[in-house]
Amino acid sequence: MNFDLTEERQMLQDSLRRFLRDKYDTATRNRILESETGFSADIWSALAELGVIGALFTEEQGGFGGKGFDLAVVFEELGRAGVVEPFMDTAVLAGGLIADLGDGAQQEHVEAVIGGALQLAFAHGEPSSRYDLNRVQTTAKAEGDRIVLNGRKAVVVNAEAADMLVVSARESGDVGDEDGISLFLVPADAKGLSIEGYALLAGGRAGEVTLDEVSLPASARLGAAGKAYPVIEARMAAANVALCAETLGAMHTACELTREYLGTRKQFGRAIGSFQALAHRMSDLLIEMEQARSAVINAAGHLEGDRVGRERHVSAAKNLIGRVGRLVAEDSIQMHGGIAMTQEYELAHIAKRIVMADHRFGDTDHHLERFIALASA
Amino acid sequence: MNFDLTEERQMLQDSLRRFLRDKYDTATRNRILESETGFSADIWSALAELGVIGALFTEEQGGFGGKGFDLAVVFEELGRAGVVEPFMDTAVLAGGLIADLGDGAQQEHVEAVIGGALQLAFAHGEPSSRYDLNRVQTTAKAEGDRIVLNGRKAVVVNAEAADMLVVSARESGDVGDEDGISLFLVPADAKGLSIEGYALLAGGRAGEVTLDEVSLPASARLGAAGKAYPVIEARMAAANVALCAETLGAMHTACELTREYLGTRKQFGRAIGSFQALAHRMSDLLIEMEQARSAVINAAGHLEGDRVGRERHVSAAKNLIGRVGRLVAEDSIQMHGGIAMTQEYELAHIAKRIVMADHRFGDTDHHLERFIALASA
Amino acid sequence: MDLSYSDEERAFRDEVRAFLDEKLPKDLSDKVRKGQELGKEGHERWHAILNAQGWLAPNWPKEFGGAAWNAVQRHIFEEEAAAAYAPRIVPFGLSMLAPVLQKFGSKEQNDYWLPRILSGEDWWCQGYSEPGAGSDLASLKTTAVKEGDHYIVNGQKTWTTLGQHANMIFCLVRTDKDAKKQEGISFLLIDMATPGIEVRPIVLLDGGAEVNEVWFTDVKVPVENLVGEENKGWTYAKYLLTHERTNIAGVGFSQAGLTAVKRIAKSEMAGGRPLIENPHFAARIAKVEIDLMAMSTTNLRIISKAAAGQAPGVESSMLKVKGTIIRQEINDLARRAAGVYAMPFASEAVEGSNAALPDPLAAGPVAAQYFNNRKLSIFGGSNEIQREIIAKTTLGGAK
Amino acid sequence: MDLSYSDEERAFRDEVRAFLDEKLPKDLSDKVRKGQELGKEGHERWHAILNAQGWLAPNWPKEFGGAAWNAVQRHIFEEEAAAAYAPRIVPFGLSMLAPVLQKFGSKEQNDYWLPRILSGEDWWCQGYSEPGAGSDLASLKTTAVKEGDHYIVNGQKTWTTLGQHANMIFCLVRTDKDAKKQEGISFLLIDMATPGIEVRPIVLLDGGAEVNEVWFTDVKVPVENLVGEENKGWTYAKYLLTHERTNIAGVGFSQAGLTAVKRIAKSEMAGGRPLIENPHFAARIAKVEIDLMAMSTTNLRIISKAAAGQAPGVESSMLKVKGTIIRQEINDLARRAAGVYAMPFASEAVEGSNAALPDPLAAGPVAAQYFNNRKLSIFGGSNEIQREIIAKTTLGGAK
Repeated sequence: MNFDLTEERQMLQDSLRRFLRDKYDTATRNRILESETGFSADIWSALAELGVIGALFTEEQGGFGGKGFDLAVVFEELGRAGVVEPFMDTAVLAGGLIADLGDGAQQEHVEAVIGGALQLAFAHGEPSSRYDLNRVQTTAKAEGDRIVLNGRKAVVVNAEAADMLVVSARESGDVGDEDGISLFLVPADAKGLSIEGYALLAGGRAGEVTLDEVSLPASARLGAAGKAYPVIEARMAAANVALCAETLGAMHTACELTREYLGTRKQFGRAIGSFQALAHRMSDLLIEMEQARSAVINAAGHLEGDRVGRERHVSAAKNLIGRVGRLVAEDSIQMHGGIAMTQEYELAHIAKRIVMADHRFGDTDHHLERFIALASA
Repeated sequence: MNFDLTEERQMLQDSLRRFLRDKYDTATRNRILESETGFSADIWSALAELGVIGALFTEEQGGFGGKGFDLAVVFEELGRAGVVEPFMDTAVLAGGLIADLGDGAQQEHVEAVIGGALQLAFAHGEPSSRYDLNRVQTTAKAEGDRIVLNGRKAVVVNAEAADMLVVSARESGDVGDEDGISLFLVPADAKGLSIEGYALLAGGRAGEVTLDEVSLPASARLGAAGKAYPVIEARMAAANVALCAETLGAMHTACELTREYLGTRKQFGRAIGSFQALAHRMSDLLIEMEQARSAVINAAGHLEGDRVGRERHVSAAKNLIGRVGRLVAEDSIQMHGGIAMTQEYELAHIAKRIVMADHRFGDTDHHLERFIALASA
Repeated sequence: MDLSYSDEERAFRDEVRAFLDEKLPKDLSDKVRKGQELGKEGHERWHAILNAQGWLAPNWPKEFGGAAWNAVQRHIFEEEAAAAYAPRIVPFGLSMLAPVLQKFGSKEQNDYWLPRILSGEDWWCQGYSEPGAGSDLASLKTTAVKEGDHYIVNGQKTWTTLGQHANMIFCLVRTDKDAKKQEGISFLLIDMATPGIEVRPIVLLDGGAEVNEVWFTDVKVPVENLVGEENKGWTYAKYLLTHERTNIAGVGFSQAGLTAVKRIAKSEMAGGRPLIENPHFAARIAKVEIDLMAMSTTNLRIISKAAAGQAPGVESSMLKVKGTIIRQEINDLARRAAGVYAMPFASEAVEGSNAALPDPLAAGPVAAQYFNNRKLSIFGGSNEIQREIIAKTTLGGAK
Repeated sequence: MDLSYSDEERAFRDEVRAFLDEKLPKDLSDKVRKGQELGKEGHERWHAILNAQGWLAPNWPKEFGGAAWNAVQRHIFEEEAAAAYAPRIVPFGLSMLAPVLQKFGSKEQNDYWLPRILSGEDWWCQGYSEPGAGSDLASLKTTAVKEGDHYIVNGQKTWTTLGQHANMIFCLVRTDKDAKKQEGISFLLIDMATPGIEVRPIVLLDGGAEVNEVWFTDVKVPVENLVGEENKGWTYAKYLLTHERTNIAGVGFSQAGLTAVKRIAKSEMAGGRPLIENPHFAARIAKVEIDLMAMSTTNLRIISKAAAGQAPGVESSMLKVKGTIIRQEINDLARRAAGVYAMPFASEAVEGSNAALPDPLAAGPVAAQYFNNRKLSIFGGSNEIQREIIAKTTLGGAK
């Protein structure tokens, strides 16, 4: 048992933290948020060059990391700085699924992702699936040697910028079945694929993706027909480790901003941090931060383990981070007062990242239910 | 709409409060708690004479009250003083059921109850029924013109002191059916009835009641055969209004003790109430006390209304009082520190009354579920 | 004790319902239901309709043109108006400035300003907060120096809600620098068109810009615009803050909000069933509904006590704290209920329709509202300040 | 980062399990499982068994006869011991006094007292708290006046846990009345058999009497029983309070407690199903289990940092606060789970069997334990004091 980072991870953490501190301040990010694409191509290239994307893939996949603790280290730093660029979507989700399932030709896309040259999106959730991974109504039907997709995908993050989308569709079974779901690589310019894009509250962009008789060659399928579910579940576990780490990083920033503010802001002739009503709440936040860090460590450390252990720790982490995240976001805003409500103050964005993380990959309640179900399974 | 007490209720409240303040201090009660019977016959008679029991029955039943607000006024005062005498069991529950269902001869017992001359108990819950009112496994079988009871009743409060027990038993149907449950008046000395008695943590005594071939005449049945369930449910609603009011009273005392303690106890050279960490918690308790009072008023005011409205407001009150009660009990102890943990300090008993109220007539979660079920019904 | 409405109260409720049914414009209630901004015109239209009915100023005495409703009537109106998605009444002139004028202003001031508030000729905003002051309101720095028959005002106000629509602002200003903090403050009425005033919007974290900074540079204000006595402004400000704050608990808003949460949770599916049937989500709804049922009675108990001539005192702080906790909890539930569809940035919805925005649940901008309403526990005396008031009062200044 | 046990750690765990399996007396683990008091003999028997194994003093250096375990080993032992319902180790001599002696005591004191702690010859109790002091420990009033080769001690200590079994007490006493509060305090070792000492039990709200008041009237204490220097006792006391407090998070107790809650909830029926399947109760269990999983890692992270030579500092306050919150929450769940069978007064169970007490769930005195463990957040530096320490440290004394 050992809680120290390896030397490689420590170096990556240091260089990433330094880069973001120097290049990604509030004003820069607010310009990115207001831009049309919702992300900065320059930042993307620079971070790819720094090895951020490579760290998310294993050596066999062409990277130099890819374990739970690699994801955690990278995303905690991205979260601290409130980075809105779509590393989650291009690399962890869609890129990861291609790496997990792709054949030789498909694997070439992973190389492009690691190099920073390719943008991807994962189109899986649907308007009535909420957080259930198995509820796929989009259909994939064989027509001769082609496969034809029909359906709608909800809130597909990075859809507009993606060169290709990894799309889930049902080849057999009923709407709630785990069996029968396949994944397909769909080029962004495929006929019948349309995207209604919009900005997201916490930064970045997403879109409603409609698949209307999208015809693909059989070679567009990733892995075996109808067998994608367990891979999607495992990939979502990785994505949740990344998201939990990102939120941990954002919470760290929220607490640091609050701690500084309590020490410098004066009211009634004293630093407001000298008032117990605020000081003790700050103590509680710091305690819960330690808990959140432990939950992320537990989830990251079990990501390569057996399914039940992995899913239990992931759901535990997402539930705990969801609870602590709300507390940290709300209390940080409350202890700051009005200033925290303004767009130009760093905390505004950070608080949105924290709270809105609860709306991706299953919320606090969803993962509590999952944790209970896994315990009795 | 009007939130003032009627003159009669105001007078009853005043005289009851005065009596208990004068006659029921911590030392007196601790002597009662340690006595063999667990209650004081003198206090019982004196309070009966004061009209406390009569206030719990309607005029038609021989009393002068019996509405939700009458129960609330009486029990709030009993709760403030931490009274352990079994008014709930003798009067509200068993006495109330006789008044609700009894025929002419049976009604005479109500008169005796009001006069303070009769002790009763309601033997309904069973070892595996938890808080469900419909789970009755005790059986009542006709044998000629006799009825024979068999079964076990759990934690029957006031069983040992009772001259008679009101016992529920199933004449037909399955264990969870509402239909088929009857009530019987069973003399304490009935053959086959045995009681294993014990003290209760929050004062008073209870017993495990075993019914082993207890043979009764048909005239022992209260009301129609198998039709007691709706009457039990309504009676439990009244009992819950009383219990919520009692707990409100106890919470009031806990808050008053804490408020006084915060103002007088000095640490670090200051009254501890001048520390925000405690002062703001006290504020929160006072806010929640107002909410608790409102919940009791809502439940009391709907006790005579339609079933769904009555049960919704009763379950809302029991849930809210359960949540606030825990907060008040725990925070009062915490803000006092060690002194609150000692038997000889008033708060020790009061805190136990508050918390243990959650174990009678359905706890916080039970009533939350009920509230949800009633909303979707 | 009687929890049911009397015949008169029931008749009043029917009258309110009929009025809302007939007179509340559909386009306005639609906007309220969807969480969109009304714009200046929308607010003014609704105010004019209420004024025509004589219901614009429920708290004002009849002599000033008010409805002079009692506590129960006000409660009924607030509940029915919220349920019908009526716009909120912009409070600055009607329920903040007006009571101060009625209590402390001159006859001339009342005769001049009150009718203009009712008619909508003036849109007032509030100049209390300053960047350096926050919860320590009395440490304000904006100065007013008397020169002849004018005050010369210099300084900065902030968090001025809807200041962009206002033509008038009432301000706390410092008229005596040497006095102790709370003394030396005066209460001034200032025309926003006076040279030297600049209004700058503050963009909030939900993308909206409903609050502003207001800058004063050598602004000339006629001395007759002083309310009451010079250097007594703190008394008037406190009166405004603790007295006659209508609807501080926001029960009507919470009830309407909870109805919306249930509507969303009925159409959103989770695990193949409507979310509202999920026991964990149902428990969240039930808990806040139970709290709100109690809050509604707490509110009525307190305001009817106040109406009967008893001072609301510390209770209004209690209503503020618990009322905002409940409202914020309901905002949180709405956000949760919407699931992934809480993620889109709905700021455009604020100003009108946004065809590109997906909203299969018709949930509206629930996440933006959640963030925006964090202000409820900060502005108007933060919940910490309210707790301090409650503690100070009930602990009798333990030292 | 590596969350799995190494081969050595796994081997150590197996060794601990085998030891507990073989050596832990069944009558003692039964009592622990049922929440009953062990009595003096029970504690002494278990201590002797651990001592024979060389495991009684996990934290002590080898030179003093300790096991000198590292953080992971201690964690493993605590977890396994709690799971096996081993009695807790009475900490006063072993993990409170001993580290102070080892750090500040004379060689003679260490040579004399440490072996007696291990052998069980001395049962120590703690004389810190006083009736007027509470959380403000330094305001203590018990005096020790030097007369020749003795101190004369007068005053009163309270909350002296298991003082009824002790033959020795270590005390903080005031040796200089004129010095500032924290100065002028000394650390004395006192034989409980000395004339002038009186021990009176305090009956607690759960009916138990595990704590005592200790009165000192002209008690003569030899000067060689002073630890370290006169008037430096506060330094030693703080060392004791912030350093080397083993198992402050109580993770093992919580894990065993949670197992008990699940057991009760499996046998208790609600609505015709085991309570553990009720979604609301399952959610309560799951939340605390998730918190505890994180706590276990937090605990390990912090103690392994401390073991690596880094000071535990503010983190031990964090462990105390969150650890007690979790333990108390589990006590609350046990009480809830037992339903109506939490009502009987189980104090008699404390001292042994109680045939008349109904307990179809084998839940034990869950309500009494719930009340008794409210002490966890009060004693040993209340959670408010811990929060103050955390705030002071991290906010750097904001003024």
